[in-house]
Amino acid sequence: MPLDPSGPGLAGPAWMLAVVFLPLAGALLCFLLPRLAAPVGLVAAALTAASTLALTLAVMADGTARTQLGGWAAPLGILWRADGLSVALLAMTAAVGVTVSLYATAYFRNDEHERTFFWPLWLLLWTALNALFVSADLFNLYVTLELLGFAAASLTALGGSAAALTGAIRYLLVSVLGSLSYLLGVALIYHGCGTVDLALVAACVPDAPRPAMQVAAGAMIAGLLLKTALFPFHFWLPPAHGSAPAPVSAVLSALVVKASFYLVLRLWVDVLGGGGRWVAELLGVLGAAAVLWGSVLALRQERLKLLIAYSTVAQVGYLFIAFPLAVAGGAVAWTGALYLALAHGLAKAAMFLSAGNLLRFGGHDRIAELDSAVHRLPLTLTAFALAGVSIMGLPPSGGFIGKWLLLEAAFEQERFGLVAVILLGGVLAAAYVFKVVGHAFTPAARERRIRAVPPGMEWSALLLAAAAIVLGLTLPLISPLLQLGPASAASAVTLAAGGGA
Amino acid sequence: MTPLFDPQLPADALLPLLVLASSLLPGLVVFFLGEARVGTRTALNLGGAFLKLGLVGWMILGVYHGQRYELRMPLLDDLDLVLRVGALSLLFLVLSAGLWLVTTVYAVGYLEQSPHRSRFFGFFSLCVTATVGVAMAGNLLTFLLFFEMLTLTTYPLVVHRGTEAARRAGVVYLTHTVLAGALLLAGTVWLYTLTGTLAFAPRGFVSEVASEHPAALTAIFALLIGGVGVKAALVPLHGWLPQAMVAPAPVSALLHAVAVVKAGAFGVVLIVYDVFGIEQAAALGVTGPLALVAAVTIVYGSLRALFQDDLKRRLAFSTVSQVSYIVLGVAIVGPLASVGGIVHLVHQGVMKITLFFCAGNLAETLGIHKVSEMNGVGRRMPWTMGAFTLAALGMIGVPPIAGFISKWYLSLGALEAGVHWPLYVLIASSLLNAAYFLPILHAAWMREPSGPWAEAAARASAQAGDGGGRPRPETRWLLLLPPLVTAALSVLIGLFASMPVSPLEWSLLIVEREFHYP
Amino acid sequence: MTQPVFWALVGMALVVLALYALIVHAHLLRKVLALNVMSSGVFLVFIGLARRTPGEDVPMAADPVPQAMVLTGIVVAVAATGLALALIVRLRVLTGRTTLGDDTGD
Amino acid sequence: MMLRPRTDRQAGPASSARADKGLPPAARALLVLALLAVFAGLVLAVLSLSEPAPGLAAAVDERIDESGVSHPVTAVLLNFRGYDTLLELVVLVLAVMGAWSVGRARGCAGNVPGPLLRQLPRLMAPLMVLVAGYLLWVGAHAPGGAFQAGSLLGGVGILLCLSGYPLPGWANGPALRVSAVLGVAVFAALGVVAALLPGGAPLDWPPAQAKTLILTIELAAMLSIGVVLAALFAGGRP
Repeated sequence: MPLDPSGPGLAGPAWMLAVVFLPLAGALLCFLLPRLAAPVGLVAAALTAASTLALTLAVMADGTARTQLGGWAAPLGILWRADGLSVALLAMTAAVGVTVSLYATAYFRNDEHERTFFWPLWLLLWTALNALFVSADLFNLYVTLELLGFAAASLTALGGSAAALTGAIRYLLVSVLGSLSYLLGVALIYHGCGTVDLALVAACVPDAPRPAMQVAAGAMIAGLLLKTALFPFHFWLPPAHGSAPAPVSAVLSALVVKASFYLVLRLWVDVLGGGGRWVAELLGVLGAAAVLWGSVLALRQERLKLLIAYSTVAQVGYLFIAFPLAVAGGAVAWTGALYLALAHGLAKAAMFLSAGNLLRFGGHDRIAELDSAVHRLPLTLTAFALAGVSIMGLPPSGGFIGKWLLLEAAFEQERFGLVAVILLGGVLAAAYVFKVVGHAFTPAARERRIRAVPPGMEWSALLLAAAAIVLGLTLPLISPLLQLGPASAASAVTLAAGGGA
Repeated sequence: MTPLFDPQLPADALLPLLVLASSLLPGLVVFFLGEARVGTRTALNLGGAFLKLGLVGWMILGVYHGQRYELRMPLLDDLDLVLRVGALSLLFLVLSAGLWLVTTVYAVGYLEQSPHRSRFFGFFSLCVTATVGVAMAGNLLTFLLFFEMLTLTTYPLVVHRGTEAARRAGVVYLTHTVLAGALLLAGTVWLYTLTGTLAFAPRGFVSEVASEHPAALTAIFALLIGGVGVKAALVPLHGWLPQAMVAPAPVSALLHAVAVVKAGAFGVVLIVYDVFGIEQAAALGVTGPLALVAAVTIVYGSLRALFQDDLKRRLAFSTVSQVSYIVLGVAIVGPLASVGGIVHLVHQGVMKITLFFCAGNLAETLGIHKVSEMNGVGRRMPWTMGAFTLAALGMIGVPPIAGFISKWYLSLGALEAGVHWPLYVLIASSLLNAAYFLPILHAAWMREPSGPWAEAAARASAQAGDGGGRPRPETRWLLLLPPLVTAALSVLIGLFASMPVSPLEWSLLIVEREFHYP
Repeated sequence: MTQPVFWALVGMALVVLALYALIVHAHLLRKVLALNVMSSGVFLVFIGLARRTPGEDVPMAADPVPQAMVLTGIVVAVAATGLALALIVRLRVLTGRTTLGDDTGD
Repeated sequence: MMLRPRTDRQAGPASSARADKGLPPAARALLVLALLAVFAGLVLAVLSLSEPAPGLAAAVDERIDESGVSHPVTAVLLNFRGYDTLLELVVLVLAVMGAWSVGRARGCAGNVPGPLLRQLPRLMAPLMVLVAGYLLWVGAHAPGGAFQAGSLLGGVGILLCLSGYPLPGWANGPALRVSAVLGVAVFAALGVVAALLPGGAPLDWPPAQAKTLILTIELAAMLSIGVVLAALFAGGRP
């Protein structure tokens, strides 16, 4: 990664401190004051989102922000670095985070136990995400990954049902396994390079012992793929995301999965200088398989939350289709994948929140019996449908822009197989979205005993869905943030065989 | 004239946006209105429709004086969303804005008392918004955007009734249109990677790369036509259209005459003229197959129409056939044929909407859905059937009704281009048209009613406030007026085809401006 | 084979053995133990290699940075174990099961 | 390398008896082969590492005088890479929150100790607390520090629990929560204050005050770690 020579302003580092320490402080306060958890948490969420906005503006104005933690320079100390990529994901996290927080105040209003534990755990999850996005240190990233995994697993279990616990345990085991695989890679890199700073490692990798670097890269990326739930490592995701409370599912699908994808991307582009050609091809094949397999399974689900969860499996696949395209010279594919990641974050959160509304209203999420609920909750249905537009990749949504850019790269390289997968994924997405939306237009067969849904829950879902659509109109505004270093075909490291530790 | 119209006004760039907003905003507001707020809803709908028509009229004036309206918004790095109003856009704009107004009036009458009206009118307005967006698209990306929006906003209208048949029709409709959308997207992106631009231009924008990538361009042409061909109901992509007949009559009118099918046909026109350029398309050898598809569609649609007893299904297959006149006109390479095709955009719309209004009136007033139930209905509903007769005769091509003009120019165009077979197709199609319309007219006017107009008549009299044997309109005024207006229109635009702003003259203007005379 | 490399190889062997156990065993306690063994293996690699001959002459027996990192790693592993056991105990209370159930996807 | 075949053979039969019945022998054989391939790759990676080893020992040595402590590991943990340690304390608090969120602790009052356990705490607990204090203090210049000390404190908690020693009521209330987060709170607060000083950075201890600050943090961290470990042993919220 070429270092930005322009002197960073003072604003950036200050706001980086804020985005990591504000949610942390909020989490501790929520834990200490369980009765005030909701108001304290909401304030912390609002402040965190505001500082993220400030950091975003600072980075857009002054370029990459850097901080030396403890005042120690790189090989000895830990660095924070917020560049365009970090800021884009931080901003998406903040947008989803603050909306989910609003939603959660209403969602957990009547459940004291869940409320008192949701807030500290969720704010720690947010802390972990922000810390991960600004960290420029391989080992520190490991700690943030673990923090993230524990917070996510605890939140998954929050509902307390056997299904939730099983999902949480499986998730925790997978998460720890992935982190250990990553840590093994870090150990090898440290002993090959004598540093864990991203920029210094990037400079050292070309001259370091190749087998060690290859195995390290393979172990790190394999561990992260496990956490990103790339096919065939997706088995843990649907049960976990499907059984968690709605705001938690939203956060897990929208943000947590993206964090490990971000790290794969960061390593691939900034540290390893672009991986080997055929490793990228392998990732592309897995991505394509994920798109098709995830979509087909989503279509076959009978429960709404599982449908949405499998949709995540499919959408994660899209992100990896970018790898073969980008390695072959289409840097536009990175922008496309990032755009898809951001749009998916917003849209998928909106979908899970909508599902939460329907579940709250009708007491179940069996798709075949959703008719009475969708009739009574038009705003929720609108949110789901708008989010669906982005997931399908129809214009002018964020999902459309991402798919367009991927398609552009695929056509330029005449990769018609990938073109077909990208398009087919969209068609299948339309099929599973309309499987749900279609219920809005059937006459409601039976009246059920129903619970009112607070307007805040409906509006926050709609807000996120609208954001996913509006994202489609903002590419000129944010594309400077998404310019990743051109992944040159001449790679510094060719990853080792398989990498499937 | 000039003081009225100052081309320097910055507001002119906003006019396309206002045209969109005039249906978008009422549509969004209507969603939030309670079912019972009939007055507010109707005022919003009609206000928006009149406003749109006024704005379009204003732009006719401007375009006639050479003004071009353009609005740009960056969407991708070097690709903008462009709304632009030229002569061709205006033709489609006038059609959709005008017919939207009529259809809104009709729908207000048709849907009295029925449930989910706010939802219906909301999507109705969004649907028209998408259509005018398609009309004003300045590049293929913008076209794609509004074309997909049209898909999404018409789906709720197709399944509006919520019955099992409606649900199935919705599935068929979506399957067709979503797959078509994927093709269109693929073709668009592929084209962009070759040319680096998507801006519509007279005589197209592919000529520079045509020699390098003939095969790719042919494939792109197929993808794009496949994408729009579903909405244009080209055989074999037409399967959704007869199914969609389960929707309420105003929706059918909208699908067939104003929005969906028209957008598809308009898309074909754009792709041939403004993307590829007619000469480039001919040089690639893609117009021949397109003409063939159109011819097959024309004959096939007519043949199928012949055997439908369900009135709306017969009309639907008639649409399949008639819309391909437009495609045929475009695909026969030559200016006169193009005039015939383009003017048929308007002519077919006006005539077909009349037919659907009438069919809706029969169903709504007398419960008639089948051709075999129409014996003697002309005496019971003379005005409705009068309008129906005019439109049907126009479809067959009887002068001086609008349909005759289209067929005349198509035939002339074929002769001008030196090909004869389209002539035979037209003749065959006209005979078939006669074969499936004339029996209806005969039954309606000449036959005795099979029985009393039982149950539906009672309902009509109850709604008329118990007229007690006194003469009363054959059905509600809101249902009767729209077909009368459109029927009169289809005669007038045929009679006065050579007047300054008639559709024909306007098409000639378009062809002069956009068609390259050698 | 030098001593540091030997310990690193032992660590790698532990990692692979633990991976085997993690996949093969259904009982959750065994899975947690497997993960603990695996983390010990990773730590052994990390810390074992820290005793290799440094390039410069320094007065320390071993590079302190990996030691600190492993110390952090140990605490994280303890936390993971504690959390996992709490979840498993709760699952057992609820269902009587100590496996992930019918699916053998893990 | 020498160890591999033997350990594999040991693990195989021993585990197969109780292993998941779902995995057929063929799949298991395939798995073993795949893992052997992975192991071969890992061995290759280790063997490829060259000597002299790159590392940060020299860098630590160079700056240790500014760190406030003389023991290099402690210097790394609480100064050079103090941020890692802060996050690690957060991880511990998080584990407690997670454990508490799923259920209640069994409670220690029900434990009926045997004769040995009844006597052991009286003897051991004060000694362990004393040793913990010593370890904390000695960590500045020799092996030791907050974690080792905290673990001992945690051990005290476990011992007391096992022996059924009744904890006072206040220890289960807010005081427990406060002491669990104390380490993080003190560490983070000082770290933010350090950033607010002119020319400061987050967690940047001025060399003159470094020793005091580190000791303060370690004290709080030791308490938190002890409490957290004991709470994790209890397995749920009180």
